Amino acid sequence: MTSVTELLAELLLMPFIAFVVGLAMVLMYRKIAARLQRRIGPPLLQPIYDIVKLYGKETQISHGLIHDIGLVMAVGGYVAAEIFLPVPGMDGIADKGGIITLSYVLMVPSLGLALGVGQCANPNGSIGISRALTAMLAYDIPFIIVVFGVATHYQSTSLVGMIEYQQIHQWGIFEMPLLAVAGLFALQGMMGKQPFEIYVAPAEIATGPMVEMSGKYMGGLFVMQTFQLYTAGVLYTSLFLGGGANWFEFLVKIFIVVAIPMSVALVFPRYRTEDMVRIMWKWPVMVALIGIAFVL
Amino acid sequence: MSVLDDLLLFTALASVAIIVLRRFAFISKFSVVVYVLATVLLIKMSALGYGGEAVYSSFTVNVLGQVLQWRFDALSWFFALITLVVALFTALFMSGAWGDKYRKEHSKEAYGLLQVALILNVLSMLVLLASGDLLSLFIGWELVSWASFMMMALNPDKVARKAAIKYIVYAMAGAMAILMAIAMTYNMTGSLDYVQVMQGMAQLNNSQIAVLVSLYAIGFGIKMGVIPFHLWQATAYAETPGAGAVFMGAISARMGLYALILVIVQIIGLTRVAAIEIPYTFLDMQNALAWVGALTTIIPTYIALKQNDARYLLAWHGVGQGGYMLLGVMIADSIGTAGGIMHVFNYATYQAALFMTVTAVIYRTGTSNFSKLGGLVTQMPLTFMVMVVSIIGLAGIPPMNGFVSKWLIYRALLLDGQPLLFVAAVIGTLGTILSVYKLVHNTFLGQLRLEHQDVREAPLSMLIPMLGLAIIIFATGVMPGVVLDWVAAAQIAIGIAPVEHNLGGIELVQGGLNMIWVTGVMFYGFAVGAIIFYFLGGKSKHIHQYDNYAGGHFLTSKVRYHYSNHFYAGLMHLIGGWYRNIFIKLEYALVSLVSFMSQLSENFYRSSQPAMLVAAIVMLALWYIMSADGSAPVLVQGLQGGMSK
Amino acid sequence: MRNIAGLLFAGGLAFLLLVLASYLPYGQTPMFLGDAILAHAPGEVHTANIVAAVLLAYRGIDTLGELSILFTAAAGVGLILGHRSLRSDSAGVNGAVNSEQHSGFITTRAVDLIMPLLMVVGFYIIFYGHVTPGGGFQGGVILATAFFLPVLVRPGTRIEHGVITLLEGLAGSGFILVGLWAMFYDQPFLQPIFDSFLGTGPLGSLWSAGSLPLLYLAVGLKVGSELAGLLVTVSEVPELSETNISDADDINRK
Amino acid sequence: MPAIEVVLYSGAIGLSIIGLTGLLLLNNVFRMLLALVILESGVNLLLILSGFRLAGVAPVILPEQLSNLSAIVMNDPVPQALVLTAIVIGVGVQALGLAMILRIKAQYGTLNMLKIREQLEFDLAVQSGVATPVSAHSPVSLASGRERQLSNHKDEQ
Amino acid sequence: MDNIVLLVVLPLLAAFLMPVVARSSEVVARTLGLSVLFISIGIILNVWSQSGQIDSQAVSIVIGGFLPPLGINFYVDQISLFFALAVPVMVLLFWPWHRATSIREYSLMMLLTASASGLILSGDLFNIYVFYELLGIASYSLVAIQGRVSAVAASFRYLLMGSVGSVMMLLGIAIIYTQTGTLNLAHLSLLAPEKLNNMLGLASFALILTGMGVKAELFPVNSWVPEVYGSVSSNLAALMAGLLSKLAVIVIVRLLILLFPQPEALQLMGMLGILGVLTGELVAWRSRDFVRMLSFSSIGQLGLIFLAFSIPGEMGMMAGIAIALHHMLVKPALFMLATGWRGAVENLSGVARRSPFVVLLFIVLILSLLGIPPLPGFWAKYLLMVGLSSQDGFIYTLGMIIVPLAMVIEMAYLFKIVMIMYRKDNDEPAVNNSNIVDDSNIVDDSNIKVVQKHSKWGLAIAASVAAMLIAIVLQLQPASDKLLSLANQLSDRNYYISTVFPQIHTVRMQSIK
Repeated sequence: MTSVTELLAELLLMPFIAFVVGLAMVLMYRKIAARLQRRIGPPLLQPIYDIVKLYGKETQISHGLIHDIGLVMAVGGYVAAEIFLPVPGMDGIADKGGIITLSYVLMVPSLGLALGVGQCANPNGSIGISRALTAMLAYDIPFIIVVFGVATHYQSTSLVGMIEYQQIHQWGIFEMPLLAVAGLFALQGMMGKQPFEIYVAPAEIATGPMVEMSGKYMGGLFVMQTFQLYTAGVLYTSLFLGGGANWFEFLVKIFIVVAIPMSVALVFPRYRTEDMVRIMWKWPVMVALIGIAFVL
Repeated sequence: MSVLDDLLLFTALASVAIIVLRRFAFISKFSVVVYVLATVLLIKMSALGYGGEAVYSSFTVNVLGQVLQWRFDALSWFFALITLVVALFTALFMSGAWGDKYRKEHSKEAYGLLQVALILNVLSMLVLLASGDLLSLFIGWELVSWASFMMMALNPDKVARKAAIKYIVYAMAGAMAILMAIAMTYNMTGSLDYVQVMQGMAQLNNSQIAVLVSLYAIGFGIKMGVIPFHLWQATAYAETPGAGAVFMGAISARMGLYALILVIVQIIGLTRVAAIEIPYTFLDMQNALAWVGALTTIIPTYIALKQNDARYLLAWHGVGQGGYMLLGVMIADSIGTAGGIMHVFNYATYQAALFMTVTAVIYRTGTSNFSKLGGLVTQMPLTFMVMVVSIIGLAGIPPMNGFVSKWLIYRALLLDGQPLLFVAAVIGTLGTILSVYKLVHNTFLGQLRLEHQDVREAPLSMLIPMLGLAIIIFATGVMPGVVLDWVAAAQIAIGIAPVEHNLGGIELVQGGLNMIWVTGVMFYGFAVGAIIFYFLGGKSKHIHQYDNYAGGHFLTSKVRYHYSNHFYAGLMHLIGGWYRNIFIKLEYALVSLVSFMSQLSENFYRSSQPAMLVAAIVMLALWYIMSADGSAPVLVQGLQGGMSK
Repeated sequence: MRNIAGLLFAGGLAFLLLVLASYLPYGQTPMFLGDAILAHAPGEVHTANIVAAVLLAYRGIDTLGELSILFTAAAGVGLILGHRSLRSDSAGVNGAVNSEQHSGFITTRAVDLIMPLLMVVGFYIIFYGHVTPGGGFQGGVILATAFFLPVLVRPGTRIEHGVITLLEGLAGSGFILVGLWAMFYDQPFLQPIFDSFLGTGPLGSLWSAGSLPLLYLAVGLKVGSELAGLLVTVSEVPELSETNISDADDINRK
Repeated sequence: MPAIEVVLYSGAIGLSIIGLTGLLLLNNVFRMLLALVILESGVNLLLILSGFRLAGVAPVILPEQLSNLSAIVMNDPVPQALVLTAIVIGVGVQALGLAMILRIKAQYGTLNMLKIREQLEFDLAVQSGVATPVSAHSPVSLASGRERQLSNHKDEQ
Repeated sequence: MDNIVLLVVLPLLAAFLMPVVARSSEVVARTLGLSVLFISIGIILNVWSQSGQIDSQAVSIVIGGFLPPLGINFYVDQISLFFALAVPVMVLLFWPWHRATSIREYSLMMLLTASASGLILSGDLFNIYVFYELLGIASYSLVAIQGRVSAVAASFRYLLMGSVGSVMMLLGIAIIYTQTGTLNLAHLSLLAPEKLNNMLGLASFALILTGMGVKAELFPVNSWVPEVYGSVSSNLAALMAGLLSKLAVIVIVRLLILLFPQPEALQLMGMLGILGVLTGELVAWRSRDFVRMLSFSSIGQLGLIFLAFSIPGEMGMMAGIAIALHHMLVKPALFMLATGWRGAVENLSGVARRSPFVVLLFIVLILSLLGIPPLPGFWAKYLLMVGLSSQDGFIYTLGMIIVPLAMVIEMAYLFKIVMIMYRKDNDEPAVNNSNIVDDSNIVDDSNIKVVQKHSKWGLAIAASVAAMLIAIVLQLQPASDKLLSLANQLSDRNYYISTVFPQIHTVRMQSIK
């Protein structure tokens, strides 16, 4: 049990690291996208510029209290989620919740966003939310199967316990390759990136959840996105890649985890929502179930 | 006179009093007092909730060689507590503005009858919970069924009437299955007393147990609305008049779970159930029941997703949530059972709160149809808040109480190594999240309709119970240990190892749960989020909802700019074809079959020649008798033998 | 279809009953009851005709029941045929027409002559019922015939039912009263009564058998009057043809 | 086996079956009543056979037999008494049935059992208010009346 | 004690005398019948009070002074005394009170009373047949004189069925007599083990069952029920469904216990009972007018009774008696309520608003009929189910499945009516209600509204039945004790034999046992 000061430090540090690493990931994502599209890509600090720009806007349009609170929930939920994710040297409160709790805490931002968008009274936003929730339904099912397999394999629901196990034995990806593949697939959906990002629809903003988001609302979403990428990477690393013994190893792993699907996915066209559901419920579920059969 | 006597007698007398006084205006306050006093009497037995000895009633009836007796153990106490608390909140809810309106819209008599139905429901449930042997269990069971029927039948609309009659037919079928099972139990074990039956069960073979379990499961399952008996419940509960729906939706169907736990878990024992293999499948009977629970979470939840009326959506969720409880109980380890039992409490609180919010919305706007609602959050913020708290509970998202019980169930499934069940449960949860968002979005979010511009917040008398329930939902979510104490006592009572818990949740080596921490961190996260939001960046300004992005159009109050119809169009595009109304068709086929048989029989009774029947039956009876004596060839020989004699 | 089923059932029943009958003992039945009665009856009841002893003494209540059945049937027939749909036009048209349809002089006179003789025969058979084969039933039927013959040859004449009613009522109550008489002396109901006046004569004489001849008389009168009443009632029904169907009380007519 | 037994028993059973077959196959109610009479006589014959002794005489004691009563084989008197009773009962039933036939004929105008049943069912339906009465003067036939009644059923279902 | 016989004789006397007396004084004649009924009730109450030992000691009453095997005896035990009491009481309750009633109809009612009492009391096989025939003819006549010609037609079909049935019964008696040479039940019971426990005995049972079954609404021979109940007045229907059917059942049961204690006989009866339950309830489910529904429900209930009695052992006996007595209470009350509710059930729409009390009464009655605890009907059904499940045979297992199904169907149609009653008036237009005819009268009154007022008398009967049901609930313990003693007395054949033949008690008991 960590002492109180240590814990307080963790409470501050863990989200902050997550934010910084997440920013780097966003940058990486943009760079990869640019390279694949034969562009140069943004400068190093571009994500920070973006955030500052968004927060600094003069017109900040609110559609009501829930609009604000929704955004607070969206960001706050991820901030809380980071504390459930053990990183080298810092366990946060990972032993108090575990993977199931984490999965459900991760739904809080979605719910917050949904509530906030709903308050905007813009049907385009609502349509986006309805698609987002459908997408959640799509990727959560393979994801949860993977979680089940992993938890059964490690005989634990605690992330800390899982990492310890992997560090003693070997990485989960070697013990459960099929589950790892399925998990990667689900991760793709979870990150809300190509080719499963129709609900965000950054190019056709009129039909996405962001339709009424401007200024710092958009900025909040940007922050959320950084957390989102970080969370996905860390979660996958903890489940399959043995966490990290030290920070270097850890960072390399999570960047690779995020980079691979990004690079692969960017060459694919975008899927419609129902196609996404169909594809998510078909391949990763099938692979994961076979994987579970091996685990059991 | 034990405390149990006091409680039952008090409730019975209160029922009489309410029946007599039902037309008076003060009845609403009176009934609140009644439930408070009853709760106080129940709390006097609170030792039960912490592992105390069972309380017996001093009143017994000796009939037909059976001794009917009544008693309370920890499980009954737990259910009784939920019942009385929900009843108290319901009474509080209907005592104020809602009751006045109901009185005005219908009649004093109608309101009085609602109160009567409520107290009769409570009384019958207490009698059921207090039952000390299978016969008194059955009596209590039937009383509950008919009290529920009375409650449902109070709505004079055609839909409601149909639903009520459907319910009572289902309930009768269930009761008959139970009666069959009880009769068989009596003959197999020689007694109906719980203890003796429990001992007698040890001597039975597997096929006997299988028959008993299936009959009991069918009987109790019908009340719970498990697959494939789920068709009656949602409409019946949704169409019950407002406050009645709060009570019915929250607790009524759970009596089925109580009886199921009592009989199948406690008396028969899940090890016996698990020992029964179902031929041609990989399942044993326990797994089969668990699968019934899992299917019950999925199918009704996705039916709920399609509903376009808040009451129906909630009622369908009620059916689905029952599946979690069954699933949890059927996992049979201490964590799963704890989850199942605890879910009853959690479910009761948020379901009551949800029905209250919907009733409040109906009270203010006159409708619960999604197509006619929207944007009420600005008008009814507190109601909205209660609804959000409750749907977070319903969806099983931390930090509300629904999460804890679901966590326990998932955890047990994980440890038990039941991947498919686990996935099924999660699919149910995801469906729940989708549909509760639909509920909250279509009711409170989005565009406010013109006719609802001057809708006000729900009156205080309705807000108080709603807020009270919301506080309970949150508090027991943060400190599930309060409820888990009772659950653990109940587990001991039914012969299962109690779950190891503390105030914040579960202590487990392989990953526990501490809700105090979880909640703390979540609120810390929200605080950080709030700081980021409120202290960085410029000040935001509020705009009118018509001042919205509309692709260049000007929005006016005449334009409906709200997305509520066909909410999950994309999803439905994919899974819409999977709704095949199989069970409705099945039900219809059954009715058609009965109708066909009925016509056949009627033709028989219309025979043109009366003597034909006499001749036929004499011949057949003689033939039966004479061939029963020997066999058909003997008949011919008999003729010869008789001749040659 | 119905015919086939009917034949099937009847044929099957015939076969089964024949099988049953083949098992029945013939001519050597265990006559527990019969032997005992044959042994006891001459001593106990003093009747030469043992069947009469069975009918009136041993199974007297059966006979009472049977009289009641006749009475019931007569009452039922009277009520059913007394309905105005059958009565309405009989008095007017039919009566007038039928009065001309006498059966002819010879028949009428012959019947008038035979009638008293039949009466005598009937009463003889009744009174000697306990001594010879015969008795109230047989005699009663002859009495009824005697009563009915004049009606038969004079169609359309209306008989006053009063006498018949009176007779059937009194005869029936007579039977019961004889039974109750025994109860008056603290004997069981229908116990035959032997006292100085009734039936102390030797077996085979008219004055033997106690109160049984009284009972037989009641039976005879009862049967006679009931049958006569039945016949008369039926004979009073107007001739029915397809044309004169009345539709007095039916709202739906073809 | 004595031939007389076969004759008597098959006669009794034959009579019963003839009566029964008549009841089953005939449509005319009066003939059915007559068939009932035949059926009853068959059974009565069977009943009286049960008291028959091979060498028995009628159970009437003649004065000259009084001395050696035990030497005489008498037939069982009980079945004879029973049959007497049964015959009278049969008469009662037949008289009642005849009266009913007369009344039915007078008002339904038919002796056909099938038509009587049709009419009866229709009457019952009308009385209980689930069918529409057909007036005496309406040209609608009985059958169509029934059909209308049936179609009424359908509409309301 | 001997004056029990007056229960049969006095009504007969009154019946004979009524038309005679009516010639001089109508009033005296009309009161004659009633006074006889009151005297009968008085006699029974007197017997019950002065000799309380009837509960423990049955009595055999000799008629004509000839001891049982030779003469005819009446057997009086608890159950027969109870039914003998029920006969005059129920006849009194359902007496045709109209001024227009012919004196002969009163006469017929008295004959009905006498035959019913005789049937239940008699201890002689052929005597039972005679009383059964008397009962039959009296009821054919009573049905036929209910006014409309449809009643006559229904009665004729009833008569055909009934008399073919009773001919079959006579055939059965002939076979028994040929086998045993005696007719006294106790004597037959003594001889039964050696003489009747064979194919012939069973065949005669089948024949007798069919014959008696006509009146007892046994499954295939009950097609008269809907026609007759549909065309007679509610009073008569109540009497027939409530009382007469039960008498026939009790007689069959008595014969079954004393003469035919064989499993095949029980199975035959059980099978027919099951079919009766199933078909009765199914057709009732479909029928669209109230009386017809009640008729078929009655068939179903009688099927239950047969099924219950077909269960060997004490449990079945108790169940049978309980269902029979319960049905005897409830069905007449329902028929009484039907007086005001004749006609299509659709027309009952909104009745609850106009007469809430009556509807409440109706609900209590049908709840008990359905067997909803804690009403008495439940205990009867509970006994039935326990009894059924205690047996192994195919038929009992089938019954175990069919009975609950039938109950569900019964519940569905009964509560369909209740829901119609609670419907708002303007919900759906009622079916044409112009053609409904008042039930109880001979006069042409063809345009009376369907939903009329109930007669006060009928309501009083229904209310007192409901009160009795509730009283039984409150006195469950004594009631169940009483039931047990009734069942014990009824099912004990040695007790019957030793009561009728006290002299052979000691001698034969050993050999029988």
